[in-house]
Amino acid sequence: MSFPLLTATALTPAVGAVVTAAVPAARRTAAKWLALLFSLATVVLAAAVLLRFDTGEGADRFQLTESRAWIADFGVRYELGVDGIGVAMIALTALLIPFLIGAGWNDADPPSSPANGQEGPKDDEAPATRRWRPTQGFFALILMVEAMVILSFAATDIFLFYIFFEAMLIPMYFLIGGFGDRAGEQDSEEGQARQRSYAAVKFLLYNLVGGLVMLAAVIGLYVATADQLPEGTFSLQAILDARAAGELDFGTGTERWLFLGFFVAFAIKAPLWPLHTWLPNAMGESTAPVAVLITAVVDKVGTFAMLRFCLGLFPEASDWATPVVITLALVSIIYGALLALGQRDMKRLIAYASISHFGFIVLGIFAMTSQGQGGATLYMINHGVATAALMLVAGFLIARRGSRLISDYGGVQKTAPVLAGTFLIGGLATLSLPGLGPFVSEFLVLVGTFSRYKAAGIVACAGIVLAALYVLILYQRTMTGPLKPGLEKLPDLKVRELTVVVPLIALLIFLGVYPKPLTDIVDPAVEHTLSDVQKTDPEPETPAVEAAP
Amino acid sequence: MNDLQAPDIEWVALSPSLIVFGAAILGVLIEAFLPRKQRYYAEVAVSTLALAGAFAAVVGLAASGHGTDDAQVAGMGALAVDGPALFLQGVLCLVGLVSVLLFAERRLEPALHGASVDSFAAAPAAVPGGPAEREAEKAGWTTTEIFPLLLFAVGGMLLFPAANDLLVLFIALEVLSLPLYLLCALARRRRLLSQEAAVKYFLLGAFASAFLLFGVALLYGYAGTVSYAGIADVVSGEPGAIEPGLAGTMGNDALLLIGGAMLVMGLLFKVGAVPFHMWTPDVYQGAPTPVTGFMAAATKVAAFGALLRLLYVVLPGLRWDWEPVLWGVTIASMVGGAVVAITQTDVKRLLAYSSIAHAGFILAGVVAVTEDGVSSVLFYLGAYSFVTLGAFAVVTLVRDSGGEATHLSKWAGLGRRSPLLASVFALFLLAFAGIPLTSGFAGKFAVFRAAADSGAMGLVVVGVLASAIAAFFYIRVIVLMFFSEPKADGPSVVIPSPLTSTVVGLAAVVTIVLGVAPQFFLDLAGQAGVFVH
Amino acid sequence: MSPENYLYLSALLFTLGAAGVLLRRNAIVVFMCVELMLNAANLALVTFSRMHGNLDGQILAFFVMVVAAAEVVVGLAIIVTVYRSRHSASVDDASLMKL
Amino acid sequence: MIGLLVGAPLLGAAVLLVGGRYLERVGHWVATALAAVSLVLAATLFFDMLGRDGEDRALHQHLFSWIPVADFQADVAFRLDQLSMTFVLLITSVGTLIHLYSIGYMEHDPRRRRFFAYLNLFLAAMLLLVLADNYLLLYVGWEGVGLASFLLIGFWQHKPSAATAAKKAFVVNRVGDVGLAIAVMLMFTTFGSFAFEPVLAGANETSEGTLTAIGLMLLLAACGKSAQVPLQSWLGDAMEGPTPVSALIHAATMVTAGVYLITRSGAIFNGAPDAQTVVIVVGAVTLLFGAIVGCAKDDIKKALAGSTMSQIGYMMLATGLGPVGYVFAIMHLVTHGFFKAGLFLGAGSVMHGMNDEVDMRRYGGLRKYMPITFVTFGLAYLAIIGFPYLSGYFSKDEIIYAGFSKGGAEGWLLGGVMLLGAALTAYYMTRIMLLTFFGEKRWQPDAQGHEPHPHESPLSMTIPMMVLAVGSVGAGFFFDQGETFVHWLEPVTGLGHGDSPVSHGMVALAATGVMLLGVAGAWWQYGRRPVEAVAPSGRWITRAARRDLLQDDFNHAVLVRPGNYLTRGLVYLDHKLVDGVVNGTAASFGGLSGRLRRVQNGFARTYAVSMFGGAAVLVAATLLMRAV
Repeated sequence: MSFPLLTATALTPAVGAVVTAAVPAARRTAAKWLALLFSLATVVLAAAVLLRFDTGEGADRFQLTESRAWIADFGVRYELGVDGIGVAMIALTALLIPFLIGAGWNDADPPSSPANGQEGPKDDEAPATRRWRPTQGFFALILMVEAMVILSFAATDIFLFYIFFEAMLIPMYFLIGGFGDRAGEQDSEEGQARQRSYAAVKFLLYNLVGGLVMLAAVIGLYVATADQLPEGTFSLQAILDARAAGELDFGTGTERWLFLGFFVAFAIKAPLWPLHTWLPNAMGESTAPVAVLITAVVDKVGTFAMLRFCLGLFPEASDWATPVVITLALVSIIYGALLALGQRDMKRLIAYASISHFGFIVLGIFAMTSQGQGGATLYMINHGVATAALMLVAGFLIARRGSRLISDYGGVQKTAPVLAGTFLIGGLATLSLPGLGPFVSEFLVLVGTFSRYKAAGIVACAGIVLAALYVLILYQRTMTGPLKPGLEKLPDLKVRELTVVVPLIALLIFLGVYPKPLTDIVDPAVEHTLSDVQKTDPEPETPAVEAAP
Repeated sequence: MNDLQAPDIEWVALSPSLIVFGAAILGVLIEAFLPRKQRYYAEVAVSTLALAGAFAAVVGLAASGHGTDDAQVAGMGALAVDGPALFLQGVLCLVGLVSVLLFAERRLEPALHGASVDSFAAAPAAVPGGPAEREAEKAGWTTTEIFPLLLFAVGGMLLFPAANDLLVLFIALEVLSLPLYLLCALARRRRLLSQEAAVKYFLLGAFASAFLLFGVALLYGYAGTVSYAGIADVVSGEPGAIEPGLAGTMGNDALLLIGGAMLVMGLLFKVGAVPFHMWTPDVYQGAPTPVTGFMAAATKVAAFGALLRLLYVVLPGLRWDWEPVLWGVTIASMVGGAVVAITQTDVKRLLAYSSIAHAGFILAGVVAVTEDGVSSVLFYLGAYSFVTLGAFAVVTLVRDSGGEATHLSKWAGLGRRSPLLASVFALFLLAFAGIPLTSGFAGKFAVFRAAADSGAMGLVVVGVLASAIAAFFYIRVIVLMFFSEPKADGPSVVIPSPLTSTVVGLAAVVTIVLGVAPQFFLDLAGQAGVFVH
Repeated sequence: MSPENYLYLSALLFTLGAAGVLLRRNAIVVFMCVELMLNAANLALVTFSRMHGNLDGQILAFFVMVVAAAEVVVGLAIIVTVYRSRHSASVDDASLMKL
Repeated sequence: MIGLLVGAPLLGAAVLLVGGRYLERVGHWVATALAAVSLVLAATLFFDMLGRDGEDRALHQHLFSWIPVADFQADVAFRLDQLSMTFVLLITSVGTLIHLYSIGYMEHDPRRRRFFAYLNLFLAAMLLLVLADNYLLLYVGWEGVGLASFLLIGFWQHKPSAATAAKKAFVVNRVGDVGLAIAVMLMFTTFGSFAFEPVLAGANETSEGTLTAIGLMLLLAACGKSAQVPLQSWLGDAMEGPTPVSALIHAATMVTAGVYLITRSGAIFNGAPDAQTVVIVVGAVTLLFGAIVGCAKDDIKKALAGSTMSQIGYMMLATGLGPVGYVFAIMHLVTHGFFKAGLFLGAGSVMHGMNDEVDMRRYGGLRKYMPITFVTFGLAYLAIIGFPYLSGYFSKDEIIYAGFSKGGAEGWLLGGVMLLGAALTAYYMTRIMLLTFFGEKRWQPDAQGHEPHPHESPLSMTIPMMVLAVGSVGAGFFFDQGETFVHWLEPVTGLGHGDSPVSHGMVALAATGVMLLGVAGAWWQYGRRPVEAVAPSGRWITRAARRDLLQDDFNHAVLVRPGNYLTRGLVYLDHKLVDGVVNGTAASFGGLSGRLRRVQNGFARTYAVSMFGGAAVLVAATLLMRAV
């Protein structure tokens, strides 16, 4: 068995988490650097995965596979493996984390520390809270989440996936509840703490309920396989093969129930209307990097899982559910955008925008065309980067002014032109301007949808216009116009912040101008998925005569 | 007039319980003859060695195949020595061992008159706050009787799941209950509550065992024998075929059904399943926390063992009669326990209600009358008992001037004051909630899968929803510990002696190990899944 | 006269005992009622033993008596302590812990 | 080579934006230089193209494969044929001139570097638009110019009006862009491709319905970009931007992209008469709409904006006529590019001299103060009103003639409309002329009490104006010589000959006649007697026209306000309903728990009761199970 690259990739941040958490309270900075170091190491490993992945003709669907016995009694094996989609997602995750760490560099310093002049437990009462090490905890948790996310992207054993899908909630939960951006609408510390923990609990319960429903489905799946196969299994590959060989057929009723069980969990995670309300709270209350972590990384597990498990395991049921799902996706697109228009709170606005974008992703997935699903996958990546750029800059802004209310800003571009510029670019990416990554994916999703469901495609287009509206209104209200009082001294982006934002922007442009490398990786996986659901792209009405170039 | 021949008894096969009982009696003698100063050490030593020895014996028996191939019925059919029995006895010995450490802890309470004291009353019989008590405290007395009591209880528990006829069942029940009643009354602080707990527990317990006994009587009336095997034969077979002489008086199904129901009810009481659960919160709250921990862990194990044997060996023929009823009880317990727990404000009561909910989860595994069902229940019991012990051990450490600070509001911000302890407790809570990578999840999955396998998907769904509700209040505690500002006059975490630390540490380790790499233990439970008939 | 009647009697006694437990306040009395239930069971055991013509029932009955005795010891001990500290043996007074 | 055409200005934009402070001094020169570079490139390519004969003049360049997903193959590839060549020349030349002009115009602006960066960005996007070899890449340029115009309109961000105008422009354009997007999707689903060649080649094999759909979608896009009714509302506000921007983007180049799109997609429209009819209607309506608005505005730039709309209306209408009109649409587009740019630059120069005063009623008699501006502006003016033998005369008359040649009632109707338009053009342009350069001086000290001192602008500004003036005078004549332009474009657009009931001469005569009428009318109103410095309230039509014929009020009432209500309503619902259900469930469990809790009342006997009851139920149930 070759070097377990995937395990290593996932293990590095996990180890990093432990190490970081172990750093003594006084050595805050050391902890930060350690965390950064480990996340960068992960990037290197992820790059290795990317390189080792073979996109050539006839390459295996799942590569870099690892398989070890784990809990034989449950029919669970430690099976890892990545197809193109998985590789892409892992790369995205690994890539984003260092930026998040960089962006959150001072977010988690204890209030008493000079880093941010908030009042809090003073040193004289330190004995009570001496061992409280928020900074270490913050970065350790982020790394922990990264590890679990990577594992769930790499897991080809359904149970294994479920474990991490579920387990990652816990560190996420502490990240949301434990570290706010101290800029809530409540001015009192307690009020914010209350709001935070409300958001955290909401996040956890929503996802836990989803997860538990999925647990029931997972058990059901095992029973179903146990009935028909020599022994029950959770191995995706095994199930796919069995179904291909005709040895396995859940039967319509069962399959639909199981599909629902899985889908609900993923729809909550994604989040899809009407299961979305946890996201605005969670993103609104948590610090910008955590908000990005939620929407750009963790939620992607949901859409990713739809693509890999819902479609892979339950093709007929997916087909059966498609009309409903597409409707929900459309509702999410429009609804999210409209609510984004109605927000007074920057981060909630971005959250609702994300809901709209997740609508696009789901739409693409269930359009069941190569363009749709390829686009959806690209969309996951691009949305990740774009939201990161926008949200992080917003975070810097909020940190400067100490308020999330749009109405507290105005004319920022006068005092902080660079900040405003980067903010604008992030915004333009969010409204998927051609030349930036998101455009490619959004257009692919639209084309993919349109070529099968014309009406749906056209409705989705409304999302494009609305996106322009909410982004530009946000930009206009915050960045342009006369300078609002309290912003006169607003400093422009610092070097640290620039080093975080600029690469993201560069990445956005690259993804917009030359996405080919990505599509090359993703396409084969998408084709596999399509063949799972026995779908082929619709043929053009009148194939044009290929004109000689 | 033939001379009665001595019963042949397989001493080896019975060694575990014999060791424990012997030690218990020894303990009593120690109380009688050793001077006060030395009793503590002597008792601790004896009980530890005894339980360790018993555990070794169990392991030995299991190793020599008594658990699997040559499972046997010992003591003239009185006791079964088979997989489930040995597995549970092993668990019980460990739980007892750990509890001894908790009982022996003497660094939590502030020293009285220079003497370090444990969390048990100096003179339980004396009036709280009365002169007699003050005398006793000044004299530095401590109630070292707790150790023999513990041993007796453990002994009874060892017999309980092994009991292979109704007589032993009843005796074991009483032997394990009576010491517990007493132990409940021995708290050093809040003695009124402690005594109240004892009274309630005692009266209700006696009440329950009366029902059980009457059930025994009826079953005997039905089958004309008290041995499980005999009854099973009558249930499954045609009475006349077995004992033509008694054909007239045997096989009256009414007796069987009513008797069986009462028997089951008696056991469900011990398990703490709705609607026989109401003693649990009060007793858990009033009893001295180490005792609560011991009870919560051990009693469940023993009682479920007995229940399993009864249902799987005696009444499988009646499956279609009792299954629906148990479904009802299961659902009621899962949902009821979880829902009521939401609004609890006292840690110990909270854990009590959670234990009720867990009783429900375990029952879900019980009603799946399959080998998988048995082994999943066994595994769950093993996992659950350690999480419980750990949780209560933590509760003993969070104290303020008035002793243990069990009111939840006082736990606010504990995560800031002592992150480590809070994290461990959070770990236990997450295990209770059944979050993956903890033992709780493995157990829950095993149980639910067994239930689903036997076609009880409905039960699984309800269970899943119930655990969602349950998750809510575990989370609430975590929120309280980590996300709310510590109170100025909040409790402090006392640094315990190695004893308690070991318990907590051990429990945490078990929780993680059973969560991450449960295979070995699952195998164990899997092999132990067969009852001897 | 047929042994069934003894069974009816024992059932009656059991019910009486149970009713007592539910209705009476005084802990001692409640406890006595429990004892009554146990003895009802004994009666049933003996009767059945007679009907079946084997001794198991009677042996069981003996054991039950012993157990009952032990229970008395423990029970009285507890009740008396409570009585000492509260100057009341009423079960309903012992209701500090609720909800 | 072609890539460089786009690349040069793009590089400029990148360098200027990234380079930051260090380029403050030289930034504008860099930008202008790069614009010039692409002009030179364009010229060389042009002459190279002339070297080859009609059919094989088109050049292709395939740079790299952009988005390859299964059948969906989008390439970054360029196509340089006569049509795009025309545009390239127009864009680069006017662009370069306006770069030059801006150096003077923006001299005192602290953010001049960024201004030039945006200008370069615009050039790049615009060139990409006209050079793209497939509709998706065209879409990129399409939105790119939208972005540039957004940035430039809102360049003076501190002015809320500017920021709002910028946003409005972008959003309205977005609506149009959706049309283009859908069109591309339709092409993909119909032809399995969206590159020009396969699509245009396949057009004649496809059902008319599909073509009509595609056509209408393309038209929607065109309306957005070219400010045609109903998506015209943004152009007027766009005048918030610096004047060079208005000249370059909102007069000469970007707004004409719509015309380019339709001409480029001629094959599709030829196959979809219905779509063409719609195009004609849109064009005709806009033509009048813009003219009327132009008559009423006192803001010189807004008046010119109205005129732009109206002129583009002409081009639209022409394209709607099919092969008969394409060539002349483009021709008018080019000539218009020159004289309208000239007019705007003139206006800019005037404002430059008048402390950025835009109200024409505050001008008057400026011919004495800024002669060069007067002359150049005047020439452009003559060109636009179609003074015989100036460029407007040729291009516009051809379109009117083509309109007549539609034949029948329609022909007469179109011709009439366009003649009316011509009259109005003459009217409002004369009005501008008179108000600005003739009559008495009417300016007063502004709020800060600065008396404006009108003065001629620096050379960097006047030179471009002169060049453009030359263009406006000569271009038409040059194009018309032996129908140079027609032959030049024919290979791409094709050429049709309708039979017109009226001859060229008659059209020319009529056009000149109505033109004179318009001039006379304007003189009658503004020339004879002094103009009051504050606008009289005027009749309802005037007031409506001042408010852009109530278009904004309409949009506000029909779209904006309901939209706001909708959003607010949804926000409320999301909180109360969707979220409420969840919280409600949680709360209800809490309540249930609270109620169940009371059962645990601390009385041992209650517990006993529950046990007893439980036992009873247990027994009963078991018996029942047996019974049933």
